[in-house]
Amino acid sequence: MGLVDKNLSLRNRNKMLIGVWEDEDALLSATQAVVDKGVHIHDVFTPYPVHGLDRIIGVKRSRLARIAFFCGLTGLSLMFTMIWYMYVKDWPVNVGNKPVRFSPSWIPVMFEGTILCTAFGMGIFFFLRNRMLHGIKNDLLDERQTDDRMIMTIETCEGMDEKGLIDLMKEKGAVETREFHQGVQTVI
Amino acid sequence: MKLRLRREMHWIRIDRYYSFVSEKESMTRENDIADADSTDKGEYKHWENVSVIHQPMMCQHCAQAPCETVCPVLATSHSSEGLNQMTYNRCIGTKYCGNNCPYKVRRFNWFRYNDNDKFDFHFNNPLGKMVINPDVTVRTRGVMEKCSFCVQRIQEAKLKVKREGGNMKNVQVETACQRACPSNAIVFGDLHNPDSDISKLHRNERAFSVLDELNVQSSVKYMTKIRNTETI
Amino acid sequence: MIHDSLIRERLVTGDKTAADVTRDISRPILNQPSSAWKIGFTLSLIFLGIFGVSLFWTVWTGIGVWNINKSVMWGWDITNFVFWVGIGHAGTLISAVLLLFRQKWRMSINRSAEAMTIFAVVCAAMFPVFHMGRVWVGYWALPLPNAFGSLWVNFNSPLLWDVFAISTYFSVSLLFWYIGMIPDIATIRDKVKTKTAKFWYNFFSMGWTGSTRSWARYELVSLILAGISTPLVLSVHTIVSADFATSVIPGWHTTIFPPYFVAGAIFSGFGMVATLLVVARKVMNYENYITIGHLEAMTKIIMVTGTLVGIAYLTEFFIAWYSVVEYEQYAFINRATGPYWWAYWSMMSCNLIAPQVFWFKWARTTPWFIFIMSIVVNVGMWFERFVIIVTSLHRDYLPSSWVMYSGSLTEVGLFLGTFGIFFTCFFLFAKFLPVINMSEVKTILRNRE
Amino acid sequence: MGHGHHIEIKQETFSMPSKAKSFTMILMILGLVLTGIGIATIDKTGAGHDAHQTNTEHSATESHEGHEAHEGGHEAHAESEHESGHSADAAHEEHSNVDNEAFGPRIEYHAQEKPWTTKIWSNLLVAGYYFTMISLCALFWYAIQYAANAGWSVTIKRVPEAMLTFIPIAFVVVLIALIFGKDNIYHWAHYEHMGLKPGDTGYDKVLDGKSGFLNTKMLFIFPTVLIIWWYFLGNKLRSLSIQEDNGPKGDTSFFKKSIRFSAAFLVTFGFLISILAWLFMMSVDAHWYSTIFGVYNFATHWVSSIAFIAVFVIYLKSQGHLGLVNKEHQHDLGKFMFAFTVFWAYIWLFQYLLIWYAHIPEEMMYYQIRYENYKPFFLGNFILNFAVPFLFLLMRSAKRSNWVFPAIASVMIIGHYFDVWFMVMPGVFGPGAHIGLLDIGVFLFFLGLFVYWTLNQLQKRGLVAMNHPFLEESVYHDTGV
Repeated sequence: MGLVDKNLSLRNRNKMLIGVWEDEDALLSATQAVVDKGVHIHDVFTPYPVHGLDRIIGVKRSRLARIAFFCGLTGLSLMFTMIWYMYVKDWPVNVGNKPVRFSPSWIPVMFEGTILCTAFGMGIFFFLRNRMLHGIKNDLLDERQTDDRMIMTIETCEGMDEKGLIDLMKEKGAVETREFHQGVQTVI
Repeated sequence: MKLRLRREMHWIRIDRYYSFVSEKESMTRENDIADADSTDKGEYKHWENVSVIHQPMMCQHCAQAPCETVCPVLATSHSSEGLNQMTYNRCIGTKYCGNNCPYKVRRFNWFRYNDNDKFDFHFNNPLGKMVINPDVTVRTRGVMEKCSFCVQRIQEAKLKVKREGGNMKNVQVETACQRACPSNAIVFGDLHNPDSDISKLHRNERAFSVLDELNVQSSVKYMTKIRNTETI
Repeated sequence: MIHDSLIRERLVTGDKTAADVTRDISRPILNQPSSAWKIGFTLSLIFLGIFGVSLFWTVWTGIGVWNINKSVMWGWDITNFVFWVGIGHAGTLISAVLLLFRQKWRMSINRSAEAMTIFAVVCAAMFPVFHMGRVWVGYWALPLPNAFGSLWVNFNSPLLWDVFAISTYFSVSLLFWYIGMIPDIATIRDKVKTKTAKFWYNFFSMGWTGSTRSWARYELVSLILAGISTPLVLSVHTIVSADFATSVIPGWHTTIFPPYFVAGAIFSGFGMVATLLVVARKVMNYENYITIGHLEAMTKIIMVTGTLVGIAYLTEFFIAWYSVVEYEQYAFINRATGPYWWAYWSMMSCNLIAPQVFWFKWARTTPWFIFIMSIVVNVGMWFERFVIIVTSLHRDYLPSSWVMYSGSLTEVGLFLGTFGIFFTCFFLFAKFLPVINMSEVKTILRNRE
Repeated sequence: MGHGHHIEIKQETFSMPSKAKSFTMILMILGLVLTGIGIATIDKTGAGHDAHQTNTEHSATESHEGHEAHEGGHEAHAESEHESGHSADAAHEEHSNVDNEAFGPRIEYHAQEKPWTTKIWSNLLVAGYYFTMISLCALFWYAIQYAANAGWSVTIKRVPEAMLTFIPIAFVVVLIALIFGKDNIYHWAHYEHMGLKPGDTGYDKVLDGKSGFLNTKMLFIFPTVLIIWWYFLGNKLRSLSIQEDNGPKGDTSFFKKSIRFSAAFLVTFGFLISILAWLFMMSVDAHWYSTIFGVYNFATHWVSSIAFIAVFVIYLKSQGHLGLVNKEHQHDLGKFMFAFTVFWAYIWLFQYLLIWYAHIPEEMMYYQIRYENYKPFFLGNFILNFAVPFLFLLMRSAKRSNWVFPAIASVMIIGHYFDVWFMVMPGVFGPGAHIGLLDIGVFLFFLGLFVYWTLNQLQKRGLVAMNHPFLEESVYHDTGV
């Protein structure tokens, strides 16, 4: 898998079916119903995090935690090496007879460096994975998807019962259903 | 003006400690003297037999100097000769060392004294500047300074030995305060040499360090004063 | 499905829908600034001017224009530094610790508290920088190769730890604040009309669409950032306390300083959050979002941390007596009864005694009273730092160096001026960015089924 | 988890399986046997100990100068040797005996004869103090959940409720240890009997100055009053809890009362808990002081108390009880443990760092003796109580595991017991103390007793707090990760 999450791009995709909801519980039961039919949900766009949604549509657990751990480890060793080089190797200076070797007074600086690397390392990967890079234009399906509307997208494929899915969405409380093809949306 | 703000600029100050016979057992508390003063109604009976001890206080060149550890830029450090040295051109003036000195002997250059009309000690004209000791750096504004044990004289002696040969053991370096003291109360020398005068004096039973209980291991020792009196 | 207990108070009142939240919170951004905002902003600019003048005078003439002297070499400068750093702790604490403990009441206040953190850290950083005698070479405190050969920095120095701690804290808080704000910036992006505004909000939203995948990562990253910010918050004030606690000066060298400073920082930080929010909720009509319940929760934390700080004061005092070291004993007796007794007792009454009124429900739920108390807390915490720094230095080991100290006009000006920095930033923030975390507040709207 | 589907809430009762009974019995018997062997093998002449002590204190004081500083000096010197023949510590040599005078009296006074039974009493003190604080911290945990309006923990609240009943038993053990052993454990208590006045030989200004606090009356009366008061509040909370269970459904009056009693407990606990640490632990090294010591003690016991709660919860779960508790609760307990492990390490590190840094003799002495003579202990303490739990609990899977998590918790329980042991023994015995069969036996015995007692208490009421207003919240608790 590449560094950037390609699922997030809406370019070069088949026709998409779009359902719009305004109620969180209705959306949850709708996604569950669609998944139960064995249809893969491409994504759901929501104005706020809806708990449980990621599990229903089968988003894998993010590995950012592990990345953060390794960034932290890198930070720790970098800081240790830096202090060791500057303070022991390159130019040891006798201050107040403090030992010129690892001592408790190294710990604060090492700690801060660890935190800094963890935070920014993870932050960078977060932006990369989320396709949040400048110059990349992400498609907005609805101006209100950052306000109060929740949008489910299903990428169509051969032999998909599109009509049945649209009906299911409507039945499960979708306020609107649309079709999205080559950058054009049509209400159906 | 500067004195009122308590900004004396000297590397060595003379602390005076008074002791006198009192009805009270000790006069160590802050208001004891004032109290005694107010109770004896101008008769000054408390002030008979006041004796004074002078204690010249300058940088003690501690082996475990609390000032050195706290400087972020290593502007004050320990020399291999045991001197607590101050690097003026590295100092950024956090004043942390001054705070952390238990003897309060570090002094700060609050202004650019050497070029300032308000501090008219003739340092701001070419003639006056000729009086300044050429062996000592003129400190700029915003740096810390303190007694250096006349490091310029030590260096001079070392260079002389290097140039002319001989042994440092036989060279007597005199600090400025030592030279100025008419009663030879100040002795300076090499502690590393067990036969030097200073080493002998350090081993003397009268020798003590100030604030010994802090374990800063100062290089300066004082001799207890001996008086020929009946009561202490 | 929300299973909150029925006896819990509503966190957002007024039956708001998600659309209401967007409308209410983006109103100040989409509309012209109110007259209250204009007046406040002008006042802040005046204070900013005071800061500029005082700073120029200090740097131009030398820090001799301050009244610090041969024994009290730190005065208002470091007092103000610790004061502002302390205030800068509540924000990250509210977002981080309360996120970890899943205290949902943090959601309405964390954004402004984090903003406050960042501005307060900026104010704080002014002092250790400009208290340097030669500020133009201040960059020597960074581990850079330099003109003297590669003479590096002193990793033993608590001031150097500060350099690392404050910069890390500032940048990580900024990252935390920014990542948390991205979805809201995207909301604003989709609401603004003008082209310039659209461009900038689009730029900073980084193309956020609200995909479930993004949200999953967003939540995980928030949690991890909260997890690492918590020890970071602790470490920052711990290191600030180490500036004092590592020394040998009686009254400074006390092992309880790290946790006690952290408790004090939370205390003063919540004091400042309360000051700001009591006013902001009124002026910006956010009473439905920042409810009395929120204020009550904050006052409880103020009371608890104030008491913790008080316990530390008493512990220090007791152990000073217990140590039977005359310097220690003298330092503490001198604090309480010496020439600076007024500072000590201001500190005691503002920090330990005053917050105890929050045992009463009335005190916890009356906004104007909370406002007054929050000011009292801020004053008390300033005095705490003044007491620690000045009274410890003015009489330490050798009586020949005992001095008195009082701040000069320039020092007062610098202190007042930092309020200019702080409020200028805060007013700009309130105008251009959503003061309440919209996306999070939307998750707790329907807490009644 | 827990989304969308309904969970049935019903009462459960626990009865101790015979396996648990025999396990705790075996622990206790093994403990007693080891203690017996330990006692039998102690050198009862006592002479050996004394010689040790005297030497120790001498060496400890003499090396106040700072062994580390010298070391540092040497290294710095080694690095800069080419520069000059002089060394940075040339000056030190002059000072090698500086402090002997200042600390003279202490040395003489430490040479007191210590009978061989001291070992038993000091071990009882360690065990009694540890378990008193563990049960007190369980009460603290219980109270703080009320004070913070926490919902998630309701399903496991019966566990700390059972643990806190051990307070009086453990405290009686402390009292026994003090009654029989105080003169030999605490040198100030021994000094108190000597009744020395200023000017007498052996007069110790420091101990005399502390006698307003360090005296026998204080040692017994103050802690006893505190424990009675706290146990009263704990009992009150327990009875409110059972009343709530039996009371009418939806009645929140017991809940509200519990908040008030919790607040009363927390305030008094916060203000006064350090006094126990000062009187029982810090005064072992009577000349030494550290303001953070109370916090340090609290951190130690608080984290081990959480570890105990975790172990009990997972045990009950493994026996098919606590059906309402799921991985989410366990995960949160793990996070608590992780957080307070870091907190403990933070306090531990900074007490050491600040004393190491300032290098003042009267503070150094505590670490001097512990660092020089007990290096494996000193580092082991940090590894066992910080490094191991930190690395494991960082992982999500470890916090949710059914065996890694309780294993780590057990490591911490043992580690922190010996943390307390380490506060006491070097102070009492100088460098001569070591972990023998006696020390292990006493620990095992009280561990068995504590576990037995808690499980027994758990049988006495239902495991689910049926009427608690936050029960539903807790049942559907979701950590979100």
